[in-house]
Amino acid sequence: MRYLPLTEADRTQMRDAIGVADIAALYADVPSELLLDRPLDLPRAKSEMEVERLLSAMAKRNLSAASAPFFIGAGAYRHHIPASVDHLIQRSEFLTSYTPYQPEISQGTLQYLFEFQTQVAMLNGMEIANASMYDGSTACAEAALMAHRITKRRKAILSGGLHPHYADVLRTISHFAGDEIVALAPDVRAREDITSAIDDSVSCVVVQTPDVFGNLRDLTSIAEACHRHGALLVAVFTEVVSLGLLKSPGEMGADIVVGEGQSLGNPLSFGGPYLGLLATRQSYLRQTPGRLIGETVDADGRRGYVTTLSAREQHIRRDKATSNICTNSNLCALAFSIHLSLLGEAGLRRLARANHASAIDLVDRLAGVAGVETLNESFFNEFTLRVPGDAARLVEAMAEQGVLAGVPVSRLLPDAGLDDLLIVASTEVDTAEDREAFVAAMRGAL
Amino acid sequence: MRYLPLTEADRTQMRDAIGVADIAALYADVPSELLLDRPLDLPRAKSEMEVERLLSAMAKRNLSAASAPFFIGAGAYRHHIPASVDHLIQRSEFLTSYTPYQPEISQGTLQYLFEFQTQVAMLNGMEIANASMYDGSTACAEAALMAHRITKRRKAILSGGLHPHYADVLRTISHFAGDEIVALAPDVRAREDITSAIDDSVSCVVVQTPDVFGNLRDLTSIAEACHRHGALLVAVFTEVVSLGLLKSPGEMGADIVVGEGQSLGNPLSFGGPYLGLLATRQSYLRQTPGRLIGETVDADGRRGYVTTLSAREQHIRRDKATSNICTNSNLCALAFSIHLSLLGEAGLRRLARANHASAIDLVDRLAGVAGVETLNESFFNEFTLRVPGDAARLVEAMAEQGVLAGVPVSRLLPDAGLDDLLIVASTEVDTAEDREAFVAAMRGAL
Amino acid sequence: QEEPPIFEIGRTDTSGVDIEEPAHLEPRLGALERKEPIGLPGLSEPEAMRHYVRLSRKNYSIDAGLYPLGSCTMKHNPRLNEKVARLAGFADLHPLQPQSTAQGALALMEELSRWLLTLTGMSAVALSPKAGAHGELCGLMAIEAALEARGEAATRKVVLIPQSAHGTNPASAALLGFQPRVIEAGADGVVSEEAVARALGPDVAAIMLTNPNTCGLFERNIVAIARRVHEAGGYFYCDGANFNAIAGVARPGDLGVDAMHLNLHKTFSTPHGGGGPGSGPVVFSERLAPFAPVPFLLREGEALRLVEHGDGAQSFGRLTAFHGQFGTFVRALAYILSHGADGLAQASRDAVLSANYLRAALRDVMTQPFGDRLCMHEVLFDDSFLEGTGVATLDFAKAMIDEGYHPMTIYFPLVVHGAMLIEPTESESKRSLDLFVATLRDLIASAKRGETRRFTEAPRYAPRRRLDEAAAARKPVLRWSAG
Amino acid sequence: QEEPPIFEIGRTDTSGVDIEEPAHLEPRLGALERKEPIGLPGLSEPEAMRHYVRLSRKNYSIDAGLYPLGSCTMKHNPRLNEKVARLAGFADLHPLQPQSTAQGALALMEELSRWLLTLTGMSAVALSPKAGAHGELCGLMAIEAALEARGEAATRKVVLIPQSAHGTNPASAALLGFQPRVIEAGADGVVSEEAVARALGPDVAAIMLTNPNTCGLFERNIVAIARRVHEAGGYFYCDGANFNAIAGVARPGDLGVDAMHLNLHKTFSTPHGGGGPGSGPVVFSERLAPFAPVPFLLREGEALRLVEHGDGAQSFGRLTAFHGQFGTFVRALAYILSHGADGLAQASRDAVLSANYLRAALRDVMTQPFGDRLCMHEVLFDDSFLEGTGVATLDFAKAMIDEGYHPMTIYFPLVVHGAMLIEPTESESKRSLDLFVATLRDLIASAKRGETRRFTEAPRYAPRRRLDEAAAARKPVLRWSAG
Repeated sequence: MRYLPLTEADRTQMRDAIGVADIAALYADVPSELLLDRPLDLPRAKSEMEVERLLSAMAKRNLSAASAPFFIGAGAYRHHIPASVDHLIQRSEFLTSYTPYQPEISQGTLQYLFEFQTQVAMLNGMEIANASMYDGSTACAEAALMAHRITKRRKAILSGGLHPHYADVLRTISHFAGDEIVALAPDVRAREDITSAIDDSVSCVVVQTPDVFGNLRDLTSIAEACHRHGALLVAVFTEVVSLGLLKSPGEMGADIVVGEGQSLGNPLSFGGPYLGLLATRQSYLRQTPGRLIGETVDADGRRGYVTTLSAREQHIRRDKATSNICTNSNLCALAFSIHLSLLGEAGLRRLARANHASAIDLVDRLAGVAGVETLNESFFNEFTLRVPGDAARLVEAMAEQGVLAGVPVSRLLPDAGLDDLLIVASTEVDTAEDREAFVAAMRGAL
Repeated sequence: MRYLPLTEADRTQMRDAIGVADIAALYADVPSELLLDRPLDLPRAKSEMEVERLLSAMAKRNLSAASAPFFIGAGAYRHHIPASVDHLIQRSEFLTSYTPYQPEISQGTLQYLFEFQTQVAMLNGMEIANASMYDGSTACAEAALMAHRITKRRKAILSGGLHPHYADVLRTISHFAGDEIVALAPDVRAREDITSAIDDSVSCVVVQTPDVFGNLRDLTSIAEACHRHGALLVAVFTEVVSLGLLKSPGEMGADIVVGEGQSLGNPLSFGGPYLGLLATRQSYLRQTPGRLIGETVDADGRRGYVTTLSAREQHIRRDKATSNICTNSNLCALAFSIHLSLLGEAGLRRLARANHASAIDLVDRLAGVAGVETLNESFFNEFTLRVPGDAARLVEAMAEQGVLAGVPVSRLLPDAGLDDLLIVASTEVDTAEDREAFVAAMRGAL
Repeated sequence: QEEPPIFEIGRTDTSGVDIEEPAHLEPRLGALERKEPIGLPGLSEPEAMRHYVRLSRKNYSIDAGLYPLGSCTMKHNPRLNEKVARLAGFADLHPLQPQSTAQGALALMEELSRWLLTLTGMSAVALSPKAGAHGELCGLMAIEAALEARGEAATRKVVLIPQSAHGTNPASAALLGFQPRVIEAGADGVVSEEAVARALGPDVAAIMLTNPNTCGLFERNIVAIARRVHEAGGYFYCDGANFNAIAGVARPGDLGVDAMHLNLHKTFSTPHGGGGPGSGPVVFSERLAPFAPVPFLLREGEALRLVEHGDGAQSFGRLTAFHGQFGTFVRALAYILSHGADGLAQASRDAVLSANYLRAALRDVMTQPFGDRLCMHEVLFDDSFLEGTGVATLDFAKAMIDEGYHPMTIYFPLVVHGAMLIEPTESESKRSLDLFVATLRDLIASAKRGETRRFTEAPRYAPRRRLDEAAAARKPVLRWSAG
Repeated sequence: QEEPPIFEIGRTDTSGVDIEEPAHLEPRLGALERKEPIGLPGLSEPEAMRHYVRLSRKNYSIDAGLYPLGSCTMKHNPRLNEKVARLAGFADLHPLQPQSTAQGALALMEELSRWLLTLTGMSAVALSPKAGAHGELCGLMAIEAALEARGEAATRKVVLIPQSAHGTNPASAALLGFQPRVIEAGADGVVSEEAVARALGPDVAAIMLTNPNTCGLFERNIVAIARRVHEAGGYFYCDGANFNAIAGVARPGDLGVDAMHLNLHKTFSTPHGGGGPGSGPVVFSERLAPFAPVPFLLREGEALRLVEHGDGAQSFGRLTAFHGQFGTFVRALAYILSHGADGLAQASRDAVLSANYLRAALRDVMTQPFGDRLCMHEVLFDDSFLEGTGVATLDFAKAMIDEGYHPMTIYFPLVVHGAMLIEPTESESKRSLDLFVATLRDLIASAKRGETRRFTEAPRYAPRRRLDEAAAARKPVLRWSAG
């Protein structure tokens, strides 16, 4: 087997050195009735060529974004990733290293994470950020738990514009942790009155912008209401590119910002791996979950980086830890950070404008389609359509014409009675022809 | 422009430091009438996304081996390349380094070339090898020139089994260098009498095995005849994988062995870049063209490698050089060497057997196709069919059915009257279904 | 050469990405357009390439050397995995596109599930957990959901955890409101049936065990312990971090396990990426299967369907957006198919063989806390052999860096003084193991000779010497700032 | 850590490639089956990965640092080029498959040709030459073919070559039976019209000039020289190695050039790969166009046809199997399209600007052989400034290694004593250039202070110290052997 360097001769020599007659002797501690005495009902080893053939055949059974006009978002976005990003993250020294437990020989990882933390904090207008979480949804859950620790309260209010998956994840963890959730009704047009729900028992309010329906939300008044009641505002985003064009959550008064970072540097990959971003105020440092990288000096006085404040973390603090997270999303964070370094502020702004322009163009083209209504007053690169009939069926029909048209709201909220709503995203990757194909396919399918 | 780091502010500062007012001043030595005063009729800069889109569109207009049952050889062969090979050759330190002029910081390149030389020498049963040429055809021409220098004669005899491109290349260089070529007639069944053409005026005899028609040739008696007349035997191969199963040229008495190394580690890539292999006897060292890497020690006595005997080379010896080659095929040689290291002797033998088995299977399946005759008595992974009618038209017809069937001899030898011959290769990459598809398509097209 | 942070190289008006910008744009952003500068530096592409290549060269990696981190399983990461994960049909696939257009991806998840279930002998799998610790949450949630169904969720709030457990175990339990109760291992390094029996009671929800345990030993009383836990109405959660010792050799399902996470980035080498992404699918026994989270796969004739909502069933809910670390599933399946069942078993055996070979080669110069006995895929030493040398475990580890090695895991498990946990994995050749042994023996001899500074001043040949971690924690600097 | 050769790591029975072997095989090999062992070592995949990763780390590269090799143009190598060259439609395409199934590839070659011809202002292009030196052969063959057509091939056997030329120039000429005749440059570093006029005669076939020349100067008499050569019945071959200074700014065709090779791996960054593969397409003036080698492209309506045989025309024949370095064409075109005509001109200007910036920043401490005058994209210094320091040019270069830099080109061109030829290219940021200047100034100050050992003992911090090249040449060891 090509991955196993030991030869039979090696194995014999090694057994002799150990002083055992056969490999079974090494498993002497395993009760013999537990040792498999027959081959499992599974195939035997395959050549690389054969494995590649099998997996390629599976890949070909999917309609990939690369082969169809593509307009799906709702929490994961297709963007162009510079070739250098993928090249760099495949450097052996990044790809095949472990968590940076030995800082002297992990400065590469530690420095890029320090840079990542700074970028994330800057983007969000916050003081600090951690070194990544699993994804936006789990970061969002961690933010609520963090708010609970800070406020010593246990009740979170969820905006009706929060991505339903994020709300579900919060619901799950709160249920088992014994925390309270107040989830407002789905709020398609960003008209909910969230401030009146806030009182002194509330730990945090969780609001997404752009929300799941694509509406932009001004968080300022919500932040004020939170702070009046001693609650925290948790701001959420799923499209990090929007921060190139939108007021930062920090500017609007958020206390904790969490979001999905996939849009920069990371492919769609059918849902993962992605990376969660979490930024907050310096004063909440010690309640922040996840890994933190800090600057320091080495014995020669040279600047260097280390994992710091690990007294918060599970491997030291065990059942008193701020979270149980250990492995996070480093390599995704690296991809994010490289992509953002390449963009820089000027490039990010241009990218955001290109996205916004794409979406505007599509909205304008759709204005000519009878029976279809765009619900949004404001949006970034995503918006919600009301269509005649069932949006899920429409999407299937358009897929048959080779257009991947968006996410029916019923896919996220099956019981909300919003079956005629379709969430549509348009990014810099679409061409005008793609958008025209969308319109044509929709006309054809209606 | 994303590849250019200088900003306008930088440029201004730099001009100031130089003391010129504008960039035109830096081109003061260029006669002003030669400076382009208008934009060329060419497009402006494009984003990475746009370039990728354009080139992908071009790529999609080709019927790639990945998307069709594939049986083309005749000097370039499709084999499975382990993913690790391509990963490794893209390491920045291999991909983006220059010719190893500074050995202290080029040991990576120098050591792999030293290993490559050894592998090539071993494979061919020869004493030494150089660090690669452009490809098999140019290596073949260099071998003839080398033989001329060694024998101080200027006449080469070319077997009728030599790849016609190789013969053409030799013909071109010989014409301009004033050397003589005696090219035997195309020898489809390996029945030519080459020994009787050898006399004391002959510098070398150039024989390919497996020959271009796929026949295997025993070189032993030709070598003896050469040596009787003070001539050298230049052995040629285009399919290096065959050496895993066949007697080495060295064993059969060759004096210089040249061949194409593409089959190991290098994709088809529509004809290049490939790599030429050249191995010979230690005694011909100083007449060997191209770069040679030698082992030595550094100032601390540690083993190390350097470019050596460069007194033969053009940058020192100028018009007295053994060749004019400078840039060669290092990265292709690296791919070759990694692939061969991964295979090892055991793997290479298995690979060769798998190729041979594929070809046998196809020959046997074709036995059932009326009107089609396999001409070879022996073969490795390639053979020649006599088909009813025009082979080129047959190939086009089979391509329309999505099968890439082989090379019509008329493509290589348009005037030889061999229009009913088709050269077919089958490697480890073909499946039994592919071979069945070949047979079916041929039946359909006949 | 030093490599400064991007903030000292880049400029806000430089960019390494060319984007055709829209000619004119009338924003539809309400009043929410950003007016303030962000401050993000940009690098041209050559500057970025050089920055990250240089940073990378300050890292150790499995590609460049042995990575003997016990409990972390740093094995060879095949590049085939990276290649197939990048196929457009996988990488360029949206989690919410119509399932009819993603049947290949669902088939891949089904095939991976089949392997994981067969290898573990379990009944159901949740693919969505994002890492081992996330899998622990998943498993404990299923346990709590099962207790709820039995009406015992309020009374069973204790989880038994051995002292030697990974920190994630108590952290996960505490996060869900369980009280961890420590159980001690015996002098032989494993947990006895009696110790478990003593700790069991009507308040116990579950036991969390790692097997093989973090001392490198197989918990040989496992079957009896599982029986006791089950009899007492509890569940058995197995931390799968050490599955690399027994994959294809023994099945956790046969041991009585009710839930176990598998670290695809360890056992199935997907790879670790400097700290992630991981992937921690959880397998369940029949008893817990009904409570598994959404999404899960259903086969409906020829078609596969991913069930994304509870549909009124007993599923405990959703753990994360979308369907888990799909890119990691592709890599893991490539790894698994490449090995086959035979290769996976051989890999486990080689891992155990290699650990024992190191043990045999070092036992005369290093000390083992539980006596000289067979280990599984990792071998645990303690620091007794350094006694009187003035060299601490940490110093010894740092000295290994100067010899070109990543240190082993140190000071873990906590139950052993000056623990040194070595896991060579099946990826090392005998030649590599022999060189490693020779290096360790040389270092030990050096320590015994009193060459203390070789250790206390180490590392000297690394990109950095020892870093002041205390200062970093005292006054945390977590982001770059000018000046 | 030392990394031994594969022959000391691998074994003949180990393999890192799994191949399903045919069950039974009745060979049809005549009597030519191999019986003897070959001796080739095999490595498992993890062993191979580690071997080559470790070797790579002993190399310098443009990705990791400035590579100021004059006349070699080591610029940024975009990864986009590598990505597109690997598209299945390009990488998995056979050179002899029906042309009807490869129209995309032919279109790519046509598009590249259009760019090369427009940028150079020439009439025809031969894409097949495999490297710069191969391009020289190609160009000289076309010249000889043209002379044959004129019936003057036998009489015109001299090629004029300046002393400062690349070694490939005389070598290429000699290979084809030409006699190189040296022409001297003037005190201003360029060739004068008179010097050429003096050397011209009825025996002259051609002149080979590099422009900008290898002293970093533009041959400003070029138009007059070309006219003189043409009047004398000769042709003008231009070595295109230095096209990076003028691409998009001036066209060789306007200078009177008849043939010129372009180094795609230099000017168009495809990249150099540690010594190749290169690619050396040759552009021709109208006068030489008919003699261009096969294959060449013809457009026939919608379809493109690659003419692979002379078809009785004046083509001088075939230079190599197949159609040239196609993979390199893809990379070059990606590079060219990315820049556009505007970007290519800007790149040339930046390259010239950067070289002059270095010149300005160093002119007070280093010495220029032809006085302090503008240079093109590379700046030439001589060793006068080291006089009396005991530091030779070679020592100075080796000391740069210890500062983390690849040395510049030294001892070339041969016409300048202790030449140091620096080409920063357009890929370096001002910050990078400033650091380089600071380092050189520090070294120069050190040399003047008499810190000779810093130079003569350099490099000390490289993977190797100076290697014994004399011993290597005296008793060549060109392959590994046991013992």
